[in-house]
Amino acid sequence: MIHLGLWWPLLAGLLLLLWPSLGRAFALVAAGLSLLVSLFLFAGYGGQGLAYTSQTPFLPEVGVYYALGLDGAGLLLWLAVNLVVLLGVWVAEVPVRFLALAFLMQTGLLGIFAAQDLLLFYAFFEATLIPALLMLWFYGGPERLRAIYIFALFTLVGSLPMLAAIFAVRYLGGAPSFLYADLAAHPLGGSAAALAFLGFLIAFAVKTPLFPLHAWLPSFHQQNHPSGLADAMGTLYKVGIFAFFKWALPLVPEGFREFQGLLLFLAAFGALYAAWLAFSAPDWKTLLAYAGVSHMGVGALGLFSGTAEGTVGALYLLGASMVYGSAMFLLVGRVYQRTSSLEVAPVRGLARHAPALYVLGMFILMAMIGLPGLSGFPGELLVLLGAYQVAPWLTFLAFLSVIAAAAYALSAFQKLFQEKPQAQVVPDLAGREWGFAVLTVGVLLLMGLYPKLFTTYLEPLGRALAALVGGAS
Amino acid sequence: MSVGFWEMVVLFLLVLSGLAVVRLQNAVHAALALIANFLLVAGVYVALEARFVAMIQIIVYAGAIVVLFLFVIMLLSAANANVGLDLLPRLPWAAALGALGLAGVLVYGLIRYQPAANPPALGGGLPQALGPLLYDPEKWLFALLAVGFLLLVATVAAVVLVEPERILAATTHPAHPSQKEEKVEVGP
Amino acid sequence: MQETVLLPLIVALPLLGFVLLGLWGRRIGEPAAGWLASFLVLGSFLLGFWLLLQGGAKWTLAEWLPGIPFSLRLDNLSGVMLMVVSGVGFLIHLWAIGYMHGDAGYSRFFSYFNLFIAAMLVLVLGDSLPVVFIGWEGVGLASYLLIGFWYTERVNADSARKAFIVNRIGDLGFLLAMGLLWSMFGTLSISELVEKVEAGGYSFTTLSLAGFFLLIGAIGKSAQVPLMVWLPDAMAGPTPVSALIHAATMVTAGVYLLVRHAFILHGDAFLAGSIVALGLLTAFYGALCSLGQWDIKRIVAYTTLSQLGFMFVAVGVGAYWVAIFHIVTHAFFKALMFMTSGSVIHALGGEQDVRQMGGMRKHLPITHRHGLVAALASGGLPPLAGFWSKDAILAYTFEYGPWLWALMLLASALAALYSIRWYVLVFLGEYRGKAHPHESPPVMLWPNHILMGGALGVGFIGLPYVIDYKNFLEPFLSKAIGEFPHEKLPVWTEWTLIIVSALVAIGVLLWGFRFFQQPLPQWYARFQQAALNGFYVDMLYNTLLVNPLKALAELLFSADRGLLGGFAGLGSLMGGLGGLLARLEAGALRLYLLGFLLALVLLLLWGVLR
Amino acid sequence: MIWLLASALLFSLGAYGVLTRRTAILVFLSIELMLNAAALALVSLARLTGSLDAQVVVLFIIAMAAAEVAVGLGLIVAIFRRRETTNIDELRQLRW
Repeated sequence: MIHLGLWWPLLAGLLLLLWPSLGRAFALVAAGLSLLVSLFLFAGYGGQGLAYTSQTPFLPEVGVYYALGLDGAGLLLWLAVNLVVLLGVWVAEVPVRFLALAFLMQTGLLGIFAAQDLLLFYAFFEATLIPALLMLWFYGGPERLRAIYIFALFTLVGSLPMLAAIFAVRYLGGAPSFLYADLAAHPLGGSAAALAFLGFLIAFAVKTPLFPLHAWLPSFHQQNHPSGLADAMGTLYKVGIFAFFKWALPLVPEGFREFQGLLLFLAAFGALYAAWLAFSAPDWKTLLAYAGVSHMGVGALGLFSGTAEGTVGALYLLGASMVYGSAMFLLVGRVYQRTSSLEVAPVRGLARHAPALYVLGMFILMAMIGLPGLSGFPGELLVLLGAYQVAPWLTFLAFLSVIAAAAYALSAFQKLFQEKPQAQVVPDLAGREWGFAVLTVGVLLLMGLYPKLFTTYLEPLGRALAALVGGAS
Repeated sequence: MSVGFWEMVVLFLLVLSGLAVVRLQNAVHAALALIANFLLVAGVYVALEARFVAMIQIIVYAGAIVVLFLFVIMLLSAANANVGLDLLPRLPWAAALGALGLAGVLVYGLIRYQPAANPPALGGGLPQALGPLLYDPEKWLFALLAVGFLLLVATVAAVVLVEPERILAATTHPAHPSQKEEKVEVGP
Repeated sequence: MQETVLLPLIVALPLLGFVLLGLWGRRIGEPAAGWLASFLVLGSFLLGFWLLLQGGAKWTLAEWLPGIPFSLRLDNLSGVMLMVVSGVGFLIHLWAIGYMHGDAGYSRFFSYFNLFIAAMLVLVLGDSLPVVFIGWEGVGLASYLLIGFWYTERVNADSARKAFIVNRIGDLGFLLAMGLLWSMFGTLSISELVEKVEAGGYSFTTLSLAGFFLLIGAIGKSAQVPLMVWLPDAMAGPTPVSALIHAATMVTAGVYLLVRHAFILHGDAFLAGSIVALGLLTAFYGALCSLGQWDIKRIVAYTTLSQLGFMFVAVGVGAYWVAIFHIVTHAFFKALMFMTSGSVIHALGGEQDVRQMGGMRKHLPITHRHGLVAALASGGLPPLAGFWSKDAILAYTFEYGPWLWALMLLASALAALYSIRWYVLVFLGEYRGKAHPHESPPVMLWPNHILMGGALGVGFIGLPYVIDYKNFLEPFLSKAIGEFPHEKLPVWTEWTLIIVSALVAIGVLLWGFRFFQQPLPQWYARFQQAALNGFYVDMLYNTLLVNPLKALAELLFSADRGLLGGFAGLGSLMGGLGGLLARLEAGALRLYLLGFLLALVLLLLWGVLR
Repeated sequence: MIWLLASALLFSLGAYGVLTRRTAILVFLSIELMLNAAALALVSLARLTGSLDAQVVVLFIIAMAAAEVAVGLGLIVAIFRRRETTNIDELRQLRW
C-alpha cells in the first residue's frame, strides 16, 4: 500500500507526460486516488511508532536500503501533500504537462516523508528539485532564469555539505547501515557532531526556509506560473522542519545543542523580520512568500526549543501551513484568472461581485494569521507553550509577528476585496472552484477545531525528541 | 657497490646527451644528440648482457626512428625550437623543479632497492636465448603477433594521415553543411 | 455541577445560526433570517438559564491538544456573563431586525451577529485558557467583520483593520500569559490553575508577570489607555454592532478575564496599582473626549470607554463582584443608550451629527423616554441601575484610599455631565435638521422597553449592605470568583458616601441640563476642539509608531533584496574563483602536463615512503 | 645498479623536455628519451633479477615506439599542413 501511495503519482505523471491526451480527468482521478490511499493509511495507523515499514536491500554492501515507513508526522504530511496536490489539480488551470510535473514532484515529496534510509531520503530530497526547476523553467515568468539560478544555487549548495554530513554520521558514528534505526542507535558525538550538524543545517535551513537562507524564496514565487500550482508545490517543498525533526536532531543531538541558541535566535528573528517586511510586499506572491518564511520561523522556534509541545506544534504548524499556504497561492491564482494582476496596490473591491470568493479568502487568510478555531492556531499555540519554557524573550520576539501578520494580511486583503469595487464585474466562485472552497474550508476547520486527530499521534514523537535533545539550551 | 671509471664516464655522457636533447635550440642538433644517447644506451645494453636488444636499439631506434625525426624536422623546416607563441614563459623553472623532484623520488626509491644476491646468467641476451621466449605460445607469442598487427595498422594510419589531400577532403567536406544547420534548443 | 453535553449546545445554537445564515442567508430572506438568529440566541439564553438553575455545568473533551483539554464550565460568574451576553444579545438582535431593515447585507449581518454571540459564549464559558482564547479571537474576528460591515467605504474597512490589529497587541499579551502559566504550572485549565496557585511553590514575581500579560490582553480587548484608539473608530459599524459588541459585551471581556483570574491578581500591589491607574486614566480620557464629540455614536463610544475605566478601577481595588455588577448594569443602560441613538439615527434617515438633531422629545416621545432613562442611569441618578453599581465601586475605592475615591467621584461627575449632554443635544431644544423624524417600529421599541426596565431596576440585585444586608449578587458571584474578605466600611461612612455620590450626580445632572441648553462659553469651545480629536492621541501614535514601523517595513524589504544581493556577491566571488580555475584549463597543454608530472611525483612519493 | 640511476636521470630529463619544449616534434623527441629511459631500466632489472622476459618487453617497446613515431609524426605533419605550425601553445582548439 505504501508503495502504491508513493509511486502511483510518479506513474500517473509519466503517463500524463507520455500521453497528455489523457487529460485533466485522469489527473483528477490520479490525485484523488493518492489522497484516498493516504487516508486509508491514516485510518489504519495503529497509533505508535513506525507503520507500513518495508525494507529491501539496495546496496547492502555499503548499507543502503530501500526502506520506507510512516509515523504520525509522516502520515500527517502525506495527507497534507496529497490534499494539496488534489486541490491544485482540481482548481489550477494549467497545461496537462504541468500537472504531470506536479505529480512527479508529489512522489518526491512523499518519499521525503516516508524514507527510512538516509541516502534514500537524500535521493528523494534532491530528486524533488528537478520537477520544481522544470516547472519554473517551462512555465515561469520572464525573469525565470534568474529565479532558477538562485533557487538551484541555494538548494544545491546546501546539499553538498549535507552529503558530507550523511557520510560523517554513518561512518564516524559507526552505524552498520544508513537505516534510520541504525543511525539513531549510533548518534554521532564529539567534535565531529558540530560539523555534521552544520552540514545538515545548511541544507535544511534552505528548505525550511530559515533566515537568512530564505532569500531564494521571493524570486522563486514571483517567477512561477500565476496559477499558483507551482507555488503550492513549492510550499510543500518546505520540508526543512520535518528534515530537522526526522534526521538532523536525532542523529546529531550533540551538534544540535552546540547550535541551539543560534538557531532559536534565527528562527525567532526570521519570524518577525519576514512578517514585518511582508507589509511592504508589492504583490501577493511576494507577500505570501514572506508570510511563509514567517510561519516557518515560528515553527522552527518550536522545534528548536527541544520540548515536546514545541515539536508537536512545529510539525502541526508545518502540516497546516502546507494546506493554507498552498490554498492561498491557489486562491491568488484564481484571482489572477479574474483580474490578470497579482499586485497588492490597486484597490479592486472584489467582495462586491464575488462574495463567496471573499469568504473563502477570509477563511484561508484567517487560518494563515493563526485565528483560533482554524488550522494555524493549534500549532502556533503549542510552539508558544514549548518555546516559552526555553527562551521566553525570543518567544516574545517571534510572536510579535502575530501583530505584524494581522497588519500585512488584512491590509492586502482589504485592498483586494474591500473598498469601492472597480467597474469591471468579476465572476464569483463557479464550477469546480466550489469543490476547492468546500474542501479547503473543511480541512481548515477540522484541523483547527479537532487537532486531537493528529496531535495524538504526534505527541509520542515530540516526547521522544524532547527526551533525546533535552529541553534546556 | 663499486662503480668503475668507465661506467662513470658513460653515465656522464648519457646525462650530457640527454641534456642536449632537451636544451639545444636547434632541433636537428637535438635529434643528433638523441642518436648519441641511443648509441650510448646500446653500449650499456651490451654491457648488461642484452646484445640482441642492443643491436635492435641501434638499428631501429638510432637508425630508423631518429632518422625519421630528422626527416620530418627538415620537411617542416622546424629546426628552430624557439618559434611561435609561448603561453607560459616561466614554466621552465617549474618544470625543472618538477623534474628534480621526480629524479629525487626515483633515486630515493633506488637507494632502498636491494637486488638479489646472485642472479642467474642471461646467456648474453643473444637471439638464441630470446627466440624461444618470443615464439613460445605459453609466453610472448600472442604479444608478438599483436605488435606485428600494431605495426601494420600504424603503417596504414601514417600513410592515410600524411599523404592524400583527397582522402582528407572526402572525409571532412560532407560534414560542413550540417554544421550550419545546428541550432541551440531553447525551451518553449 | 454536572457534566453535560447541553453546555456546548449553548454555543452550538448561535453557531448553527452563523452556518445556516452564512450558507443560505439570501434564500432565507429578510425578516426570517433576523428572527431565526434572534431565537437561536434566545434558545441559548433559556438553555443557559436552565443549566444555571441546575447549579452549573461543565463539559470536557480531554487531550484536545496534548495536555490541554477543551473544557467549558458554567459557574455563577460565567453564568451571569452568559445571561448578559445572550439576554442583552437577544434584545439587540430583535432590535436589529428593525434597524437593518432593507440593508443589502441583511442576512450576512445576522450571520456575523450569531458568530459573535457564539464566540462570546465560548469566551465566557471556556475553562481552559486556549478555549477562552478561541472565543477571545473569535469575538475579535466578528468585531472586525461587523465594523467593516459596509466595507465598500474605505473608512469602515480601515477602522475594522485598526480594531483587529490593536486587539492583536492585547492578544499577544494573552498568548504570552498562556506560555508563562504553562511553563510554571503545566496546565492551562483555569480550575486547575486555581488549585495550583493556592498550593504555592512558585515564584511570586513570575506569577505577577503572568498577571501583567493577562492585563495587557485585557487592555487590548477592553480598550483601556493606551490601546483605546480602536474603540471610537469602531463606531463605523452598524449601530446594533456598537450596542452589542462595543458597549454591552465584547469590550467587557477584558474585565471578565481579569475577574476570572482574580486568584492571580489578588494581593499583588503592583498589578492592582497598574489596573487602577489605567482604569482611572481611561475613565477620565473617555469622559473628556465624549464631551467634545459631535457624532452621536462617538459620544456614546467615549462614554463606554469611561465606564470601562470604572470597571477596571473596580478590579484594581479588589472589588471583583462589583466589576461584574457594573458590567451587568452597564450592559443595560449602555445598550439602551446606543439603541436609543440608533432609533434616532434611524428616524432621521442615517443622520449621525448631533448638531443636526435636537427636539426629539416632541417627535419621538417613546424613544425620548428610553433616552431619558438611559442618560439618567448612566449619569448615576439614584435609584437607577447605574447609581448602585457606581456607588459600590466608589465605596471600595474609599477603602483603597480616599484620594482615589475623590478622583473617582470627579470621574463620575464627568460621567453625569456627558450623559446629560447627550440627552440635551439629542432630545431637547428645537429640531435642527431637515429630515422627517418618525417613530421606530415595534420590533425596535419593545427591546428598548425591556432594556429600560433593566436600566431602572437591575441595580437592586446588588444593593449596599447598609440597605440590604445580604445582597443577592455578592455571595452568588463569590462562589465562582473566590472569597476575598475585606473590611466593610462603618455604617455611617457608607451612608455618607452614598449620599455624597447621589448629591453629586443630581447636582451635576441639573447643572449640565442647564449648561448645555445655553450657548457654550469660549473656554468650552477650545476644550471641545481638542476633545473632538481625542486629544490627538491617534496623531501621536501615527507619527511615533505607525509611520516609523511602516517605513521600517519598507527598509527591511529593500534590505532583504540586499541580502539576496549579498548572496549573489558570494556567488560572484565563487564565480571569480571558478574563473581563475578555468584559466588553468585554457588549453595550455604544458600546464596540464606539469600537473601530470606533479601528480606523478606525489604518487611515487607515496609509493616510496609507504 | 648505476644504470638504474642513469635511467632515472634520463627519465627526469625527458620529463623536463616534455614540459619546456614548445615544438611538437621536440616534445615528441623528449618523449622518446623517456621511453628509452624506461627501456634502460628494464634491461638493467633483467640483469639484476636474471630474467630474460624483461628484455623481450624491451623489444616490444622498441617495436611500439616505431609504430608510435610513425603515427605521431604523421599527425604532426597533418596538423602542420592545416595550421602551418607545430607549436603546441598555439594549437589550442582542442580544448572545447
